[in-house]
Amino acid sequence: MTPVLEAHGLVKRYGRVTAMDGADFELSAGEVLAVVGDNGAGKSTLIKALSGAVVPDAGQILVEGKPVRFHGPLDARRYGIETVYQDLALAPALDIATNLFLGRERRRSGPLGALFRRLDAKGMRRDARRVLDELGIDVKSMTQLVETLSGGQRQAVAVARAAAFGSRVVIMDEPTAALGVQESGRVLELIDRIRDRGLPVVLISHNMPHVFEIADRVHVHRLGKRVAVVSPKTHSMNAVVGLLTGALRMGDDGTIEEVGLTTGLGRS
Amino acid sequence: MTPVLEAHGLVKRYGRVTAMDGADFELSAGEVLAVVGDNGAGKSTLIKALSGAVVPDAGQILVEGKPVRFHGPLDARRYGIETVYQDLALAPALDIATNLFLGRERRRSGPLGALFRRLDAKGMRRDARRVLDELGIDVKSMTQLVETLSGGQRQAVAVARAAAFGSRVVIMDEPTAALGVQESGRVLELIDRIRDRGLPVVLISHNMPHVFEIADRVHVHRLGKRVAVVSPKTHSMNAVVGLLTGALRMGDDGTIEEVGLTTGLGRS
Amino acid sequence: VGCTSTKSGSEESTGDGKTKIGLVTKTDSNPYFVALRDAAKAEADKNGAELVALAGKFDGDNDGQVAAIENLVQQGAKTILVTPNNSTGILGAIKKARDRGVLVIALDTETDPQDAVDATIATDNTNAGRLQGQYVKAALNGQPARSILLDGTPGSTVSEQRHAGFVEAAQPENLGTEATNGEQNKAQQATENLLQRATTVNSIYTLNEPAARGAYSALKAKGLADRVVIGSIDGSCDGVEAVKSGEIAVTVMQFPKKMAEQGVRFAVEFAKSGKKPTGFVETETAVITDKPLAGIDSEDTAWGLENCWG
Amino acid sequence: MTTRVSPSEFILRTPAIGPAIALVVAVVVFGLTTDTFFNVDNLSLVVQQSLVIGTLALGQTLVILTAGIDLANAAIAVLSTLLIAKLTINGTDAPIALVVGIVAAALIGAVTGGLVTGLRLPPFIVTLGLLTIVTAASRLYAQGQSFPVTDPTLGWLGTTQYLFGQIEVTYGMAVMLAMFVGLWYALTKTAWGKHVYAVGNDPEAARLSGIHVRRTVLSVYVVAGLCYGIAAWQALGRVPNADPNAFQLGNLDSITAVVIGGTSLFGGRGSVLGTLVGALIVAVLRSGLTQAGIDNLYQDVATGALVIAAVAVDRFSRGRQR
Amino acid sequence: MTTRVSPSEFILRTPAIGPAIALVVAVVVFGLTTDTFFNVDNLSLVVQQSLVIGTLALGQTLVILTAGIDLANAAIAVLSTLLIAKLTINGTDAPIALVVGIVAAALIGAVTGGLVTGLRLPPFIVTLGLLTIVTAASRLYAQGQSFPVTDPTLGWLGTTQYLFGQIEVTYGMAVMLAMFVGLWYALTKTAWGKHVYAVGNDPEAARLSGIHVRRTVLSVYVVAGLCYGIAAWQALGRVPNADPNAFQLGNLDSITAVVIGGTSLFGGRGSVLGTLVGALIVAVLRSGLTQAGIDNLYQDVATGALVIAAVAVDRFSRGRQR
Ligand SMILES: Nc1ncnc2c1ncn2[C@@H]1O[C@H](COP(=O)(O)OP(=O)(O)OP(=O)(O)O)[C@@H](O)[C@H]1O
Ligand SMILES: Nc1ncnc2c1ncn2[C@@H]1O[C@H](COP(=O)(O)OP(=O)(O)OP(=O)(O)O)[C@@H](O)[C@H]1O
Ligand SMILES: OC[C@H]1O[C@](O)(CO)[C@@H](O)[C@@H]1O
Ligand SMILES: [Mg+2]
Ligand SMILES: [Mg+2]
Repeated sequence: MTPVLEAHGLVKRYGRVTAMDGADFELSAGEVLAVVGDNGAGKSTLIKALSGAVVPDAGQILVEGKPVRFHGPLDARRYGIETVYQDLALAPALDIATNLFLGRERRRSGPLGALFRRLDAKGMRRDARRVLDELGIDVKSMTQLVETLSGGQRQAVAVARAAAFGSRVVIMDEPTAALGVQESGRVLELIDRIRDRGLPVVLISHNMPHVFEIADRVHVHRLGKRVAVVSPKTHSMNAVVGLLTGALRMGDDGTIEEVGLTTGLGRS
Repeated sequence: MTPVLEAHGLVKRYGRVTAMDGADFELSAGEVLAVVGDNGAGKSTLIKALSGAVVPDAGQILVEGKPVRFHGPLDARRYGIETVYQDLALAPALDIATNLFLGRERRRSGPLGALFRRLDAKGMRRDARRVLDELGIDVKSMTQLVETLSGGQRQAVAVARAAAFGSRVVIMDEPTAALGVQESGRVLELIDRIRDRGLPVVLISHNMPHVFEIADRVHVHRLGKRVAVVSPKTHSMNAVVGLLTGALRMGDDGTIEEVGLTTGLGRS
Repeated sequence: VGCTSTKSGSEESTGDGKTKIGLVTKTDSNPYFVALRDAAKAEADKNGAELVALAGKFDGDNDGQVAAIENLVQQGAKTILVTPNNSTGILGAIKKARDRGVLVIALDTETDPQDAVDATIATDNTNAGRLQGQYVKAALNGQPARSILLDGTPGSTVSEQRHAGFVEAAQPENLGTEATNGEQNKAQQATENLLQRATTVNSIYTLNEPAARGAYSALKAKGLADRVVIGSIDGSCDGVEAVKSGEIAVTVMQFPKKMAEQGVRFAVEFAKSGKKPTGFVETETAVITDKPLAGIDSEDTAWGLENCWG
Repeated sequence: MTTRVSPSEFILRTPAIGPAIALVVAVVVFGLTTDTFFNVDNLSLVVQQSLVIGTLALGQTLVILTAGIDLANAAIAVLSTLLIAKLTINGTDAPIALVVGIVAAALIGAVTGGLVTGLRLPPFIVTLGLLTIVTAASRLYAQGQSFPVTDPTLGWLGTTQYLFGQIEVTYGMAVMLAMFVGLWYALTKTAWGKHVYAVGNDPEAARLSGIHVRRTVLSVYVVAGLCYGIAAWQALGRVPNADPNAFQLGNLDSITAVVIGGTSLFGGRGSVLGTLVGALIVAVLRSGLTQAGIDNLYQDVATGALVIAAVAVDRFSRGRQR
Repeated sequence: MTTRVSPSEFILRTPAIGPAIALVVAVVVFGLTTDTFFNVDNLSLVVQQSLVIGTLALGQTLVILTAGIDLANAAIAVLSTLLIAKLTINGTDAPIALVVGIVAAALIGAVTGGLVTGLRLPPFIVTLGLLTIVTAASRLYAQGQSFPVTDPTLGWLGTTQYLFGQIEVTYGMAVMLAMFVGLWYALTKTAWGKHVYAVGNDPEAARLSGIHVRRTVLSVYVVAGLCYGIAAWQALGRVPNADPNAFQLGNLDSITAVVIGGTSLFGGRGSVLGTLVGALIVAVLRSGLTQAGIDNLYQDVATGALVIAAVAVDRFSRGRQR
């Protein structure tokens, strides 16, 4: 089966810093793929490339096997790729409901909507309330400005938005970083439900227990590229941590070896 | 022994939202006090009040038993209270070294410094490098602008700053939220070292394993106030989670009871 | 005041051998200076010379005029025609230009002292003010003049001379003087204001027609237009129309085209023979009104419309 | 779920409340200290005096909401008056000339927007450059003349009517009101409006949310250009004479109205209602000080101080919330 | 650890590189297309012509770095020239009059800063109000006069010297250079400078970092006021006449120099070097176009277009990095 979303050899340089250094990526239908890696490994840059927010200097992106070029987030979104960015991408001076539906507002039915393009403000507020309740986030009013929300509340708004609108792929960059125990649990449940709807999910997270609880496969990123893909069923947390720190290495045959041991042997 | 930092009955209202609703707080010398609570419980607001970033509408703050009034972060800092804010409080267009020493720049020795107030840029860069290395954060150059850093790198800068300068109390609002496994570990070690130096640390975190690993006492916050203080030695994670979600309640005698059970009985 | 040229500058000319003449007006928003510029252009074309027209950004922009003169000298203008904003402000730049052998002629406005430039071609501005004053006084039928006086920019000789001429001839009771920079908007505001106090006003002196237009708007808004005699100076076609329709009672026509043409001719002559003109060349004036009064030579607006300058 | 809003929150969330308080204070003070200010026709005059700057300021509000600024707006309106007047004088039907003038203004708006979005240039520089260019173009076009306008269509907005035989209103006021309602609706009730605010508040977040940032900004400059064209029409209604030298301070005046109205120069926060109030405040100050018999230069001093005071009132009325 | 910087990063991190390229392009083009532009004394003149606006723009840069704006700067300088001239005419020693004038400018700066920080008012409104007030004060003070200045101390900055018998320099250039070096040092080598940038970049982060935000902003307005006072001195060196009408567009002109120089109107990013270059670019355009024999109004059109182009060059030279 062709992957839903794949990438080969992505490169992105910022002056002297190389954020992506020939990164590969593959997401299969219906799976939850975790992307893990150290701080600064280039995870966010990778998913920004996949969601059109960053244009890579080199490399190729394919959607269901077909090469695509994303010039902006809108291009990716047209393919049904929906993203929660690590820095959330919310407009602080606008309210929760407006942010949730930003760029995708719903109009009233009837002539008011068709002719006068009037928004269905009430309906959008109602639905915003519903998705936030689902995440167990307690906010007084959907007209509260995002800049007045707590860190976790803000993150919940971003997560709710992606969950509500993704139609082919949902990408989440550390969606639970600011969330409480319960709220994190709800997000994991939500990811589960999205998978049940048949949509694949990309989850970037530093939280290994979460990753191992939910992921079908784990993509390990290090120094700007993918160094391994493992299954949580067959590999331990320690192995994954070893891979992402560089203490372990995955050979071409899929076996994992300690880095110190391979010196001199891995040649030829 | 009088607490190093304490507060009674703090209240802060934003329009209809009551972010603190009579919150109490007590930090003893040399301890690591974890503050836990749901998203929106008012943890950040509490520590903003303790660090002078927010002026409470009512209530009292005491430093080593003496009532104080903080009109701004500088007032708190004069008492040696140093804070990592949840939204980091970094100037994105300035570089790492500048941010680390912002408001506390070091001058050159000799007449260049005394007379011409010339900064010791090299020295500050060197020290910045040192503290970041201690946290295991890999950044190319101390002159990289903060806005070009990854989420975790940014957080590390903020943590490093507080750790380097706190002289009486160090407060950290979710310092590991964006950090990787190893880097989080380093921050916990750092907290340990600060405690070893005799400084008390306030740690806000949603990560229960972290909390239970490091905290001497756990302050549980709920709906704008402190509902319990427990010891990780005597109470389980589940008990703490129960308290912060409201499923459990702590009686005046320190016993924990299920909320459903007490109805009708708790009277008199 | 012949000053032999020492440094280069006047020796140069443009690539195609045309003499370069610079013109620096006060602004290029006042129609008067537009007419002056157009006439100079036409005359330069006729004589195979090249004219570069520059201006300040607003009336009173000494800094802009100084830079304009400097830049013209640099590019090798042999003659600079200038309508100086202010007699003291730009004399340094004029002197520097002359030191480098450039012929500098003042148009429209005298410098103070007059010999700061080689020659001056202008209306006798004191007399123009006097003519305005005489007419206004006569038009008031023996009532003493109670006037508002709308001046130009502070420190400019036109403004001072016209004002002095008017005061001498009309002997007005001064109900208030304001600097208008010769601009309609400022004049309107100034008049609106002065009218707050000057309730007995029966006449308004204006140094030029833009100021007169502003004064009229203010009077009209207060319903005083019929009661007050406005005098002015310039003789633009719009101004003559305003006289015809009774908005202003009289205007003293100037002849900017003649100033420009004469200036360009001097420049061309200088380029050919090196001969510098000197002294004051007066261009004439004409009193334009449709209500001629005894003892005052005047022309009617029909004549005015034939002879107006734009 | 219903959303009830407390009074203090209402103040915080309604950017026009502060300026409105300042306006009421100014009106009351002048009403009490002068005999004439409260005359019905004086009040009407004040409104008429605010029409041109107010209309320019409506366009300016849109631009500022996107974190831009338009220094060329008044110059564009002036060029538009010249076009309209000269075309009419040369025999074009007045309504057609009017449409040409207004469309021309919108086109210049499109050019501005194109430069800002296409080349990603700071709006300040683009519109400053255009200010110089458009002003020069007007002067070249006018050749030192100004053009009286006599056609009734062109002066129509200045036509006075009496409501209840008492209250002097002009069609210009009605047009202004209609524009205000239209823009208020577009900004608060349509997706376009939300996008305008989002783009001004955080352009990167807007981009990541899938908003066509450039298209939105471009559309804002075009709509603003339309406003300037209509301001030209208003100007002909006030003063039936197209003059290349008119409204030289119109750009700053319109920005003043916007800022007094509580809209942030950093974009993303503000309202057209505030702008309307801001334009009225300036007109009230001028008129009130005149009624009080204060001289021009002292009026300037007082206006300067009162403009600052008006904004201070605004800050104070919401400052408590911090 | 040493920090080596690649060329592309250098461009990205040095806000003055883009404008410098634009300046060089402009100079070369005018040098090649006209015979006279490259004359040593013409180049010197261009610098002299940029002194007043350049000095105003240095102060303006500080203000804009804090995310403020100063619309009153030229008006303050003008008032300062009047003070100096009138005091001298009334018998005060010229050096004392000079000091009084400069200190007065700094005091007005302090008032501006006080209003901005004390009442938390937007700088645009405060300085717009002050523009009106200070201009009116100048006119009241001048009573319709302008004041010629003859004292050599007052005109000293305009005095010409020849270096190597060839290159025409004035003391004004030296003063400008000294101011530039001083401000560059203060902004980049001292804590105060870091605070200025931080306050403009993110005032809340600066506050939480323990910077005295208000004190920093206040100090900026005072230093800016000093600059305006020195600009007044420069102005007397250029035009020995104190005139209440002078420099009416000096505020916009100085902002233009700052923005062309690559400093962001949103604060926190920019440099005084850029501003210097920006001021030169404008003077070069004016002079070069004159050398090319272009008339005023067409010059306006060209200047407008070239200002936009200069900034476009800047954007382009760094745009690649995105
Ligand atoms: N605009 C930029 N300019 C310069 N360097 C950049 C820029 N954006 C990212 N980088 C650098 O690229 C590297 C990868 O950043 P990225 O944000 O992708 O890391 P990450 O894996 O998401 O880290 P984290 O877990 O901390 O979020 C980092 O070293 C970062 O400093
Ligand atoms: N400026 C403000 N205006 C209005 N409401 C606010 C403001 N600041 C905070 N709040 C509200 O106060 C409540 C407490 O916020 P706070 O940031 O203290 O929560 P928190 O416990 O830190 O949550 P989190 O774990 O998500 O960071 C939230 O409901 C938030 O929406
Ligand atoms: O502002 C004064 C100027 O105005 C004019 O009268 C033209 O309108 C000129 O003769 C004079 O120099
Ligand atoms: Mg990341
Ligand atoms: Mg928080």
